Amino acid sequence: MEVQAEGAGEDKAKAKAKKEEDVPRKNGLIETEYAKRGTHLDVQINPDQVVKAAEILDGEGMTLEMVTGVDWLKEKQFEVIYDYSYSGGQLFRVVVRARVDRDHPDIPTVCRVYGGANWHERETWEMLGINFVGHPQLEHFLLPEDADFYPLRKDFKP
Amino acid sequence: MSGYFKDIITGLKSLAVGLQITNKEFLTKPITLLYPHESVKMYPRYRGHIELVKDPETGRNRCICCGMCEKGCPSGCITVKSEKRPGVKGKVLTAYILNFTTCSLCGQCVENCKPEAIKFSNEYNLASTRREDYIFDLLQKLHPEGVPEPEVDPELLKKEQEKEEAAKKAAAEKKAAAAKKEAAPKAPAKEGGESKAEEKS
Amino acid sequence: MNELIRLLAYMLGLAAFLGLNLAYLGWVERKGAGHFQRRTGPKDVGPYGLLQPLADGLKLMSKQLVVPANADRALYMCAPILIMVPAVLLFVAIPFGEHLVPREFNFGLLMMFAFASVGGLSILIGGWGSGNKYSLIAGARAVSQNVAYEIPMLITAINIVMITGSMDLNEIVRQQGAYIWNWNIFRLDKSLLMPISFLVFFICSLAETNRTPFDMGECEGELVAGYHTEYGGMGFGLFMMAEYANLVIGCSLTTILFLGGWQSPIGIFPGPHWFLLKMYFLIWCFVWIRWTYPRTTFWGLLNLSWKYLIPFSLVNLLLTALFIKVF
Amino acid sequence: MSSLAQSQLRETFELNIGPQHPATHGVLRIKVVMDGEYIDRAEPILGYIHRMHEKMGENRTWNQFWPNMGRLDYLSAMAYNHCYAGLVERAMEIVVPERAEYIRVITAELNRIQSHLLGFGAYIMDLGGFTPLMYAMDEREQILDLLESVTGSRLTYCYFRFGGVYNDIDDDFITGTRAFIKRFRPQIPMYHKLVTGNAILMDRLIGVGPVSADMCRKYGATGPVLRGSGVNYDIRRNEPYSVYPELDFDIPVYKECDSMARYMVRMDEMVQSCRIIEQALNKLPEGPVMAEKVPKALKPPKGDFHYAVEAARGTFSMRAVSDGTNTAYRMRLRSPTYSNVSLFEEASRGMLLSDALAFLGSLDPVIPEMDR
Repeated sequence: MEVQAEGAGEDKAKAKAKKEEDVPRKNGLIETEYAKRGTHLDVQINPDQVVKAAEILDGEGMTLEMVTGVDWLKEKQFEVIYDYSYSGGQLFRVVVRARVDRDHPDIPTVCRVYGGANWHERETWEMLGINFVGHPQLEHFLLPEDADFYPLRKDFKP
Repeated sequence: MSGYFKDIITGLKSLAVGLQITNKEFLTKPITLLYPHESVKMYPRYRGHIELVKDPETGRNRCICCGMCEKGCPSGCITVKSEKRPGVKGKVLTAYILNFTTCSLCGQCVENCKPEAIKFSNEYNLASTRREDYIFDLLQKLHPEGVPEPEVDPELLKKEQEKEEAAKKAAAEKKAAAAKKEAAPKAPAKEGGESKAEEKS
Repeated sequence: MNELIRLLAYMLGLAAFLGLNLAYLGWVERKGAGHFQRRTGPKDVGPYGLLQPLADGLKLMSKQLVVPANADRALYMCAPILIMVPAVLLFVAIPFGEHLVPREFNFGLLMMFAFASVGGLSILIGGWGSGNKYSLIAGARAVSQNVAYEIPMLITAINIVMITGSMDLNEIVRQQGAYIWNWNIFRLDKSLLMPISFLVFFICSLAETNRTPFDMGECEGELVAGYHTEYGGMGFGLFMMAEYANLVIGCSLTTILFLGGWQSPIGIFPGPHWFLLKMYFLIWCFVWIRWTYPRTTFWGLLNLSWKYLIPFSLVNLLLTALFIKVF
Repeated sequence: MSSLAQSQLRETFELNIGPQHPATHGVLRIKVVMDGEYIDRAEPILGYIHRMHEKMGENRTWNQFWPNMGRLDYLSAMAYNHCYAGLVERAMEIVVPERAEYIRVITAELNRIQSHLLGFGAYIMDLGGFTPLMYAMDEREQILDLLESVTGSRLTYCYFRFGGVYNDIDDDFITGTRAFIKRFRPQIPMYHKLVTGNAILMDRLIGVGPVSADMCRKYGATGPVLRGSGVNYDIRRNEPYSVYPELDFDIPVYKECDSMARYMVRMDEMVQSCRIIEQALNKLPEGPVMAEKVPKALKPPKGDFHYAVEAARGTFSMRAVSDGTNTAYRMRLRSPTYSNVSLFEEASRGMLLSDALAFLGSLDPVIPEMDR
């Protein structure tokens, strides 16, 4: 699990201090307090490392629980959050985050690794317009077929 | 081959057991509650649509028209209309409109209500083919025979009247003063305008 | 001339009997289903809901007949009629009592099987003519089911023919004695497997009448309503009535072949009342079974036929032949 | 035979199962390409009851989002209430009184039994047996009455609050619950006799719809689907929340991976839920049911929070991204059947139509929860 942890050396206090600020946090790995956040490990990576991260976590026997997209309008970015959990025994939850540019929201798909990501990514694409490159079926899913809007974007006006 | 016969025997046995059970149920009394002929006992906590509470002392509602229910409602189905009446403390509720078509019976309004002026009713027998039938005025529902007039406190009324008169007086004075003030600069301006117009023509 | 009047009287009587049965078997089924399920069943229309069939009939008849756009109009319209024809016709050959037979045929049994096959065909026609994929699947299923179950049913019937040496239904009843041990179901002197033979025949008649657990043609969990998905109003009503008519015929045939028809179990008062009693008991068993079991799959159904019913009926046939030859 | 001739022989047709179909329990639509009675490809199509709960979470205040929790999975609304309460309490660091937690567990477990009962009945009805549904409904009615007497509603509960529950339970509820459990216990062996042991049902369920543990993992399937595949994973045990660690119960696990295993997990879970309720009733402490200091206008700190509970159909988890205001910046709901049904496409390939519907029923989908 060390591969993607480029900024693993970053100590906890520093990371916490960073979080308090409004700037998007740097790539790296933070151990979060489970009782407060509900997760054990919080990993920020580049979009192109997403598949690699998924492969590593798959090798560890973890499950992809959900994929969340967040629209950070102020920072002109989309954040894609992957929630992984371990169903084999001892509880362990990992959050993998990647930020993409809001104007070119391209991020590789993890469908090839986790079949279950298919629907989650499709939904995220539909709601936020994040383009999952290589996804087999980016078609409308929950919304009607002729929907040409992204309802979960912060600048969406019904 | 023995497995073949064993399958048949266990299978037939399981089928017979099933028949036995349904037969037993057939012979017991049905549990149906014949609804239109009998009615269901409602629990006191049952959440029907909300209704205003009648204060047993005054016989009126307890609403203070603060609008907390309106603000807390997730679906915005409550409209509180109120007005100020002479001689009455606080605001007077004139209409409490509940749009029951969008109400989700969550109880936020009841919880938010400080004077406990609203509660859940026990009414469940609501059926209609018209949408308008579900837009209730709870005030009318509370007083179907006519909304009683709010109690007028004579002292307060007197005070208010005095206050009003004083305010009137003050306003009249102010007006007069303003008129005086206005009249003074206005006249020349008007004249000036006219003169300008004249000049232009 | 006398013969003509007799036939006319019988026709009238049969029509009344049939109408009453078709209407009230629905009531029996619903009432039974209700009580099996801790409910009461129909209750409000008339005393004990006895006028419910009338209300149902009125409702069905007052409905508009809608032909779906994709349907083959001619086939769609004729299927419900076609399914009723053999169902009604077959009553002619049934001996209700020793002398209460509308028409005695020498080949009554053969006629029964011949006309019963038409029912399967009309289900296929209805399924095909509806222009609905669910109906089509259901029609195909129903036909293969009918074919698969006719084999063990016929083989079992041949047993009886071998024992009695006749295809006349009245003659078959007459040869079964006046006591319960003389009925075909317990005639172990003719073949040891007779009770099992009865079971095979009973299961086959369940399948032939498209009843749960073998209602592949209807299959409401998978195929919506099977072959009558697209039918409404009286088209559906006819299918419904045909189901009950087939039920009556299937149970009558089982009664005649195995339970001694109009013979009395205790040797006294033989007559139509015994016949009706036995028949209605079997019908009740059908209702009981329907509201107890889940449905089999199509494969389970064919498995049952080919793996269990056909071997058993064949063994039974051989055994009967042996018994007749030896004793 | 040349491949061309083969492809000509192999005639497929499309069949739409749903959105109105008796077997789909609502408005799920499955587009099936059939090859005779065999399924070539089955693609679930969702969205017929999509209501955009996630956007509502962004528009409504934290308190106003409560009623939405009852309308996702209308069969186990209590667990959803529990998750939302837990999420905001985690964010706001509210400590819930113990009595409230016990009441939460009791009501949530009653709700779980209710959900499994309906799941059981509806499943058997899919398979053509009508009567067990009515028996299950009878039992379920008792639970609904019990829950109605405390929560005021029968289905879409909005009972939990941040820091506790809406109102306290009374003695009537406690005695009623005990009486119900006493009455319900002997019913389960009856169900097993009537339904589980039935030769026809066994023929339909055993070996049908195999879902391996690895497939569950890849698709994120949880709940009875995962436990029916031999994985001992239950949020109540693996990620304990509320007062579950203080209660003694077993997690039923079956290794057969087929529809029968999933069905049996649900049946056994009802027994375990009875055990939990009995223990919780015995341990029920006195005290308040609402935390003292809960601010009216909730403003959780910045950051994102995650909370997961075991709903009747699997892991329900929520992720809320808060920006410190009185509404969530992003509310993400992870519904269990969404993931459970997503494996249907892969698992149903080559199945018979009737087997596929038996398999779909064993996943026990609730459509409003999938579509959100």
